[in-house]
Amino acid sequence: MELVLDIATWILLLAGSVLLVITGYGLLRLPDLYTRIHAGGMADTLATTLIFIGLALQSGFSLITVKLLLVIVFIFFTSPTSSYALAQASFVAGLKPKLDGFGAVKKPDEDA
Amino acid sequence: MISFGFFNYWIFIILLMIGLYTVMSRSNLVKKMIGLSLFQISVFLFYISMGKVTGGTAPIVVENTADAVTTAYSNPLPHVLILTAIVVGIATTALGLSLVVRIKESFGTIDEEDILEMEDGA
Amino acid sequence: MLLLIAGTMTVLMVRNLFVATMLLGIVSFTMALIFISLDAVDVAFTEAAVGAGISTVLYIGTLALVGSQEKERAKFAVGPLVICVAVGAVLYYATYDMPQFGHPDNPVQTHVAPRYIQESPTEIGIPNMVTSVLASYRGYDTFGEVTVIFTAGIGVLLILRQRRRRRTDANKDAKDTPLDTDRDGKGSSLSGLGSNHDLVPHVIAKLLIPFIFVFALYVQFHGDFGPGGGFQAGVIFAAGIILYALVFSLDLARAVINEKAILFLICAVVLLYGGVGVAGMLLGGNFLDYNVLASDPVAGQHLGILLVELGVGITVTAAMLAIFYAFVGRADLIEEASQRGEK
Amino acid sequence: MTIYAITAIAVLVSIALALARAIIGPTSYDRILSVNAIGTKTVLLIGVMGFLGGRPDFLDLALVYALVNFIGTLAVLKYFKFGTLRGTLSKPRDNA
Repeated sequence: MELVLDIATWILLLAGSVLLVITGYGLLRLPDLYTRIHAGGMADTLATTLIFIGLALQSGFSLITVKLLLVIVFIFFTSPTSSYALAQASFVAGLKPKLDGFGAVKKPDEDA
Repeated sequence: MISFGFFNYWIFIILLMIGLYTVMSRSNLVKKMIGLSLFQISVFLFYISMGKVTGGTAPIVVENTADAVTTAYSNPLPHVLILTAIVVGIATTALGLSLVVRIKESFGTIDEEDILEMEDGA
Repeated sequence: MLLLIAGTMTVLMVRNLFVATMLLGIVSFTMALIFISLDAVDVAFTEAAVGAGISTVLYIGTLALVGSQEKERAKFAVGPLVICVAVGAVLYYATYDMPQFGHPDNPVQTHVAPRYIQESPTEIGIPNMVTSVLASYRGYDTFGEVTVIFTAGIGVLLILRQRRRRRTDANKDAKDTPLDTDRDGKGSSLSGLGSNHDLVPHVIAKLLIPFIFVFALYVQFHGDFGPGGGFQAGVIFAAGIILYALVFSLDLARAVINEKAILFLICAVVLLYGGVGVAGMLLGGNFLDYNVLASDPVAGQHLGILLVELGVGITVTAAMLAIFYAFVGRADLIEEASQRGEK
Repeated sequence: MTIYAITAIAVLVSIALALARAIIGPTSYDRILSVNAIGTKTVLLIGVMGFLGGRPDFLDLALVYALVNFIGTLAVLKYFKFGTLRGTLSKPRDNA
């Protein structure tokens, strides 16, 4: 049983780590904001969930598990929300998605 | 994890220098406040690094050990000092920022040198 | 660590104050991580809540009032740089006299710390030494800190609640009865910007805010056993209300807890803290001596720490909220003043 | 044990990359995004480091970070959208 849990933790944590590094790479390399939001918002949430579930498997069943689950739920709610708000705000501010060529990027500091 | 030699102190010095330089060289008052925050952070780091004991753990008694001697704890005193210092720091920062807001309203700018010029001209 | 330096360097470099604020947030996050790795969980807790949360909000509140572009100035300040490098060099030289990092026999570790570490579990009876030192051994100190926060809160209110000179005093209580017409005057100029379907943050915030409050209470009363305590709980509580004010509106938040109540709370709770001390005196002990509060010294310490932490928590909440309200409400004041000037 | 260290290193690398994005980010929104991402990763790192140090009872911290991150992002976005922190997050209501 221990072994099974350990292996599960290993798999989950490794998957999470790989996802995280991909996230970082994506943040750096993707061409414009809206694609970067995919890296920063969605992959992050999945990676967090994976890693915390992996940790929860290790912690036995205690207050720690409950806290881990709380963190997961919290991240699960807030991270997409802030991604959404970010995308919406930048779209409203006139930052156009980069479709093919290089679109006109409006400096957001000048409005408001 | 990061516990070798004087590394922490060096980081503290570099941070402190950056903070000091920001405060002294930038004429924008908000930037000065940011520099002040950096300076504060560096001092926090210094205190906390002093309280660290290698191999120690956080100063919260581990429940299942009967006597506290067997486990090494980090020094709780700097933690207490810094804990209050952080909150006091934000309070003073808020006070400074509110003064900045007032200055902006009275002078129309938050740039120190402009304000000095205005005062000389007046 | 190196991340931290990179972050700070950029804070120095960027011209846009807004970006500097964001980077300050990053620095704060990194810093708190370092605190955790240095075993200072309580400090990291506070730094997380204060440095990364409240201070970002405050800076942004200020920038909203003063504008975010730093003036271009190409000149390179030599004098300050020389001074900084000199100070740095002296400090660097001094590090060679510093005791070895993390060694248990350092001078810091040998004065009062062993007593705190060894005696506090039996004398105070709570596992979190930081809390016991904070609230009991160094009770005077903390009392002083609370007073500082109190003073800062009052000071911010005094500075920012002042109205412009050209305003008459006819509308003295304008803050308590917000003028909806003025508000819409501003709103209409912006209505092209916002879109109407910002449902998601509303729903999520509604879902989360009760949990934030429960969590704040948990931090408050669990502070004896784990990381946490009055300062942190106060900040979290304030953060909850700030979230409410951000997502819904300041007026609604004012309806939940208005400024008069905040002022009342700040004052009342400093008095509560002092009162605990005086109660100790009346019962025959010293000022802030909790041993006499109950028949058993340990129980007395428990009671005293509980009350004091509660005092700290509410003071911090109230002061933070007062500061936040003052900053955000300032825009209204200015606007009202200018509109009055136009009339 | 090893796996925790591996994860921690991965998180650190990721934070470093996000920080790079925050520094070079052409628009301010990029910077907000990376601050948000760094916040999320900090939460992760706290969890992992708690297990790495053998005292995983500090997860309260992680919760606070998640919360603070959320509030900070919302505040910043609101500032960008309306230039001020007052009013509601959505479009200013008509006085209906």
